[in-house]
Amino acid sequence: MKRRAALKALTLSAAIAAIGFGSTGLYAADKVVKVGVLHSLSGTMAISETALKDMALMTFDEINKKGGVMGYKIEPVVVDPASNWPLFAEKARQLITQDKVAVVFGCWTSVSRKSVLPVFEELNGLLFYPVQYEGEEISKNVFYTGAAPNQQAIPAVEYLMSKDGGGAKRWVLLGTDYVYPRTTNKILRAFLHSKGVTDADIMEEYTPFGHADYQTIIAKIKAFASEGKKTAVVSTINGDSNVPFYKELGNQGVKATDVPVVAFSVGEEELRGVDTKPLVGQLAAWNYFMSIKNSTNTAWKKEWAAYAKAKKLPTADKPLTNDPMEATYIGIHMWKQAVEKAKSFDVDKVTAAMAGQKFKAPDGFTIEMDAKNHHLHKPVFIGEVKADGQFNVVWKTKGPIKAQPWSPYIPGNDKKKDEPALMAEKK
Amino acid sequence: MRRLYGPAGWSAIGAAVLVMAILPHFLSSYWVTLIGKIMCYAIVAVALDLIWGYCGILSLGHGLFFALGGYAMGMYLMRQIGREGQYQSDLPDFMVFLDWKSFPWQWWNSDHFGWCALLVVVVPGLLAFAFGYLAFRSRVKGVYFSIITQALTFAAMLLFFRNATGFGGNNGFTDFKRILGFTVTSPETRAALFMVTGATLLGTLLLARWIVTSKLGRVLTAIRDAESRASFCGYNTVHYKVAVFTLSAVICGIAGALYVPQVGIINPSEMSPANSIEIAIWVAVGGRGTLIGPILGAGVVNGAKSFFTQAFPEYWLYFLGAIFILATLFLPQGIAGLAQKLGRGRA
Amino acid sequence: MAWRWERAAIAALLVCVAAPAAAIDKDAVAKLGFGDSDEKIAAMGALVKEGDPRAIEVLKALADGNLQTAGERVFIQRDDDVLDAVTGEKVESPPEDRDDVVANNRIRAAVGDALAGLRILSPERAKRLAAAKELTGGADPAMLPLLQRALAAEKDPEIRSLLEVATAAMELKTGDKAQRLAAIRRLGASTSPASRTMLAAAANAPDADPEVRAEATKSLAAVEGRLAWGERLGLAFAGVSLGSILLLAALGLAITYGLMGVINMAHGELIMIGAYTTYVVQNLFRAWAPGAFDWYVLAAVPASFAVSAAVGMLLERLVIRWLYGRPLETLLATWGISLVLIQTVRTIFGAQNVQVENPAFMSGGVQALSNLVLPWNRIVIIFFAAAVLVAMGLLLSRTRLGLFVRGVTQNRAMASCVGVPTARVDTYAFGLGSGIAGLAGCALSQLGNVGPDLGQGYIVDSFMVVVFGGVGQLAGTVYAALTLGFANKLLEDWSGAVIAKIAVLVFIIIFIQRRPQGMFALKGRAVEA
Amino acid sequence: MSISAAVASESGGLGRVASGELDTTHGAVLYLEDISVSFDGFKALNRLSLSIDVGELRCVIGPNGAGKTTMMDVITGKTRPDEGSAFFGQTIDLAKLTEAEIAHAGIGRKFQKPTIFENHSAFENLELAMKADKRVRTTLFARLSGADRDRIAEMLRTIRLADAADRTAGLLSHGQKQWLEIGMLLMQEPRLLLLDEPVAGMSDEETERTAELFLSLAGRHSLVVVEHDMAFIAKIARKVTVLHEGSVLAEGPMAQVQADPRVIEVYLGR
Repeated sequence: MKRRAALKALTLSAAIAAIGFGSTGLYAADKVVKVGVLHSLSGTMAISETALKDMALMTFDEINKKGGVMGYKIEPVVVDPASNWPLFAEKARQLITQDKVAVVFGCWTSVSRKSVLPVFEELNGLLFYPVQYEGEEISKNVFYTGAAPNQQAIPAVEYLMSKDGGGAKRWVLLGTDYVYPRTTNKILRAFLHSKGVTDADIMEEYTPFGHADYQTIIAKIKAFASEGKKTAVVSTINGDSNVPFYKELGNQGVKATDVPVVAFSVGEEELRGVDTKPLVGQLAAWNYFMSIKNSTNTAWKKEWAAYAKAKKLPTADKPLTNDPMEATYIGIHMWKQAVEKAKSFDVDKVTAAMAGQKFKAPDGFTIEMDAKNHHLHKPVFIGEVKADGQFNVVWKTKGPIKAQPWSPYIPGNDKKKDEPALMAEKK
Repeated sequence: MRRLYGPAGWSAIGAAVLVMAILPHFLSSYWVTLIGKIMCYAIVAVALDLIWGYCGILSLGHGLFFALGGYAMGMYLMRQIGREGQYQSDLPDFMVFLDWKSFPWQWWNSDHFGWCALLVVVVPGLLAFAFGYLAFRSRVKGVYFSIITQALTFAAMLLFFRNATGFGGNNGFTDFKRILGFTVTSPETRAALFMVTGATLLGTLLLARWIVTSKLGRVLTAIRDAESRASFCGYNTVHYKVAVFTLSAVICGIAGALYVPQVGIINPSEMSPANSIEIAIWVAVGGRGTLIGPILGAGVVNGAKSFFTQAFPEYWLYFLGAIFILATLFLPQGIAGLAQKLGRGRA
Repeated sequence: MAWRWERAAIAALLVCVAAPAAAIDKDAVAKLGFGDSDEKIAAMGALVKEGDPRAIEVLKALADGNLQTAGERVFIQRDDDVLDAVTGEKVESPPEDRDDVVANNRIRAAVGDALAGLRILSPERAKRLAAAKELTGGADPAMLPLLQRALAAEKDPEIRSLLEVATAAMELKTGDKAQRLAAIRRLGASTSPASRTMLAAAANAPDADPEVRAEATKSLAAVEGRLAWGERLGLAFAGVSLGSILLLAALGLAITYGLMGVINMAHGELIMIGAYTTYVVQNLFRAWAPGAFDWYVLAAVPASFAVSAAVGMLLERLVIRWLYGRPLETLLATWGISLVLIQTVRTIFGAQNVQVENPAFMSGGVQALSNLVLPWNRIVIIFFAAAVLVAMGLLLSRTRLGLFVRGVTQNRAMASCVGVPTARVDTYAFGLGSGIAGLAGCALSQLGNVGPDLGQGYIVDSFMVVVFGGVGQLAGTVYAALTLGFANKLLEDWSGAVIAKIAVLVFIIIFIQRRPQGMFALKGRAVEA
Repeated sequence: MSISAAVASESGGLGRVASGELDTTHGAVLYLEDISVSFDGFKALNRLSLSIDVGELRCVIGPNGAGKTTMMDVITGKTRPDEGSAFFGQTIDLAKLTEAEIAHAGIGRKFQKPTIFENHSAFENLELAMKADKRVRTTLFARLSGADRDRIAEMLRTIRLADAADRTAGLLSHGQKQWLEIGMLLMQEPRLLLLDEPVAGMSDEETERTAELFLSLAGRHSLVVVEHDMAFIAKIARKVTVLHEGSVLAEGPMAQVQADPRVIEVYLGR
């Protein structure tokens, strides 16, 4: 029954489009498929999410230029959930039930994802979530194109323990006080224990949202670092607080060679607001860096710069790409491939077709959607900040590694199945 | 002298009841949840109007009472998930991540609907009573009161952000499955919640109407207009203010409790000062000191928000901002007061 | 390995005398270019051994990420031209596909040490000092003999003390028991956090013999005693700094709200506008006067004042003007205004943060104590806040405008009777408050991120400060800002940032219950309201 | 709701004071003894002592800043004295009561600037002022009895607002507002009325009537009238108290006080 609904929706939207876009002769039958973009364009998260919205639109243009999806022209439906979590749920419902979109690309914070998740499961919608997160979740209605902890946090810590990383023995786990940092740090603590680090050598510190004064914290870190062993800081500070944190770090003369700081939510975009000269050598772990050298990435960056200029985006003078943008780009393309494989926009068919999709990504690898767990196999890069705000890749995995949404470092996860619990079969 | 409502009023209410009963069966789940949500907001707006419009106390902390009610209900809904969470544990998932082995004290008895329903009323009530009593006794008035209520809700928000507080940190509660054994997502449950909300809204309206038309209502207005005269007349203004403030908070709590199962999430952002200010704005736009006004206000502002965020995602804030500015400038009496407003000059 | 460094040093000495510009070890350079970290570090040693000044150049190039490879060859990028790393000659038409040689922290640290090793004997004091500082971080024990020689040769007391720590550190690692005890005592006399690190290590080393450990523990206590002071002072400074920021953020509000009674919810956005103005001014300087870039701040101060003031006056004329005497409605209107302002900025500058760079004289910090660095930008802002405060005080107490403002705010009707142009005074007063908010924005841009939501983070705090200090009491605002700054920092040190913030808010709430008129309540004859 | 119940029980205090009979066995309704109040150094009241007899009509005069209003604030509990004691009758220590309780005990006050409930009709103003159990819950359920309506109607006639009963008080003339306020005081059936410049802004004719009203009230109530309008004082005055710099300068019949050189000095000396 769902399927018929979907198809009806399709013909309907196609009809509407036929009226709307009668003139564009590009598409034989002017067939149109609506897709939703659910990113905050206002409120606190706009800082990060606006770029993803633009990237999604760029990718749609690109696909449409190449003849669309199965000959259907993509018609984006952009809404602004305004960093307001209940509004996310409302908008998701609207996209699926009112606009009848075939798929939704969106969300950044875990709470926004958790807020829309029940909606997608109830209405059997399809969501592509492009941001690294704490794991501990697999939904049959969601594809996670960002990193799970084992594709970001753990390798970063391993690197810092290695000789090249400086052989850190003491650890400061610093984060904004909410779920992603707490969970990540919990996983890391378990991991560190497994490597024989004692609790005495781990300091965990949290700051409130939008914290802007890091004097005390950095003083604490300096004191902690001067107590015997090589110390490294693992930062899960939330986007907005990073600028004051790094400015303070630089001005207090904490050098990466003494106390390296590795961050999981600081990329090119976040550093846009910072003078990076004092931060040279500080690290970040991602599955993509703008500075990666390969033809795909070069082409992609060119495309983005051109798009930004064409659309007169405010950031056009300094167009940046980053990991979540890449994840968005990959997600959209994989969806396209899956649709074409399934020869249908039907959610269940597309979901099935997603398994094992491959795509040559800007990170230089041909990455693959896991056959079961809805997460991508991604390569991991460790980058060191350069004076120009870009990253030097100082370490990378040999190839893509499989995501472990259920971290083995959380008790009880060993029992969990590495695929969606098909609980949404109620109706 | 003053009846609760004239025949016209009553028939309107009757009509409303009818619509409430029929509507949900014809609307898509989107509209049902959206309207349900807005009705919850409308209840809050009426509650705020009761103290602001009639007693001249502007609370910028009503989002807190709303959220507290929501959390109380949320606890129950979390318990109703049972073992269907990601971890098939009796504990809610977030407790499992933090590997807590048992429920913290706040969760005592939270698997009983009755208990949570009690909390919905008592927690906001007690907080409002204690806070109000202290504040009014020491004659904290006007803007001062507004600002410390803002501080209160802000502090509460930070507190609830902490995972250690035991309410799921900034993710709050979500992914509810059942309420009183019924599936939250089933159309029937939705319809039921919708009707209950509608009924509560009407109930609130009538209660408020009854209060403001009673002598109590006149005393409240008297306190608003000339507090010291009122106390020289022998009215203990502190008690009056505390009573109405508490009542208003309780109503907010109930609204919150109805809100959570319909939107499917409760988290600390409901306590952010911005949300509480918005509540005040619904009332102002709709018309202070009228009871229908705030309902209109909540409807118009949220309706506009839902529409604009869809139609003009890039520019909707301009529209919303403009509405607020123009409403305060040209409709001091709000939409409801528009009629009388005509012809009167600026203050 | 030890001999390597000695030779290096001697060679380096020779170099300083007469530098024959010659090609350097080809394979070493190749290793630098293509080897893994271990090979690179080995190669470094080899190059240093040759002691050629060009070795220094190559190493610096490596550390700064200017070393590049193409095919088999290694190049140095210097500004626009490309040199051959081996010969040092300029390369005409270098290959386009040059890859940067990646230097990670470990390499950078090693290069730092190596260069320091070469420079420690340099005739220039500055270079030696820098090198000595570098080395106290705990360098390769192999350098010990070199350092001892340097120490013997060194006259300058400051450098000597640094070197003593450095040598002591190494002896602690390598020397025999007697040396180690001596080393420990010397470290005990120093004040550097580095020596604390090493003593701690020694004190907790399981294998070391009890005597050494006892000694280490003793010295450690001594050092920590001295360091504790640095930490206390640091805390105090942090308090003052936060206080000064709160003060700046709240001063403008103290006028618009405190004196004029406008609940200005757009105050935060006026701050934000000030910050963006600073950003624009910065960009203008970068574009038109890159030479004078460091001084853009001086231009930004008046600019941000002017812009925010202008916006403020505009708002006053268009909106707030009509709402006097209806404070709670100004709240709603200004809230609407703030939404519009935020979105406007978002549309113009984008939702992302923009980069405001500290000018050279405001970046970095001053080493007040061995373990206490006071960042320049914070120091500057403290003085800036004081200056703004004084200026505002004078403006209000000495000038005609100030007189009018006070007159109007005390008794509007009477003021207008005696011929004060109240309407214009309102506009100016509001402009003044907004302008000061702009200044705050200019200051904040030097500390944190500049984005559309900048103001939202400060609005609540600002109101807390004004109310806590007592509305209409400028002095109160000052005391409130400092008190809250200190309270926040003390609590934060003791209970963590989140609890600290909550505690401060609760404290304010309770305080207002006790003294509804704020810290500086003026008791007055009860007047009928 | 448990809460409003709590409030109600809280407010039990009011009822008690209200019901307590005023003990005026020694003939005096109000004693002020050595009252001092100072605001940031400035002594508004300086060891002020004063006593008002039952049924007396006392006029209090004095230059601005003499402490007249502050005295009233002290009596009505708006300001707490730094030193000294204020007793209502023999037993009720005003320093211990809230404004509302004092009002219940039987002291009514009229402010310099007429303060009435602008958005209520004249009728409602009186209704609100009328002596009754003024606790929250009882107020919620309160209904006007026939008798109450008659009393209000009568009062409206007394203060000559019968035809303006349903007019919004805010729209009344200044004089009418003054009268309405006086009416509200009387509805409280106070033992003692404090009247701060009652005839300010009244037409001569209204002033005339006010004088008559006060004279008629004296005896049933005790009145303390603060006024600048000497003509008015002369009309009604029996005993006059002159305040100066926070304490009593002179006291006695009008003629005597007017003759008093110190008083003349105070009024004309500067």
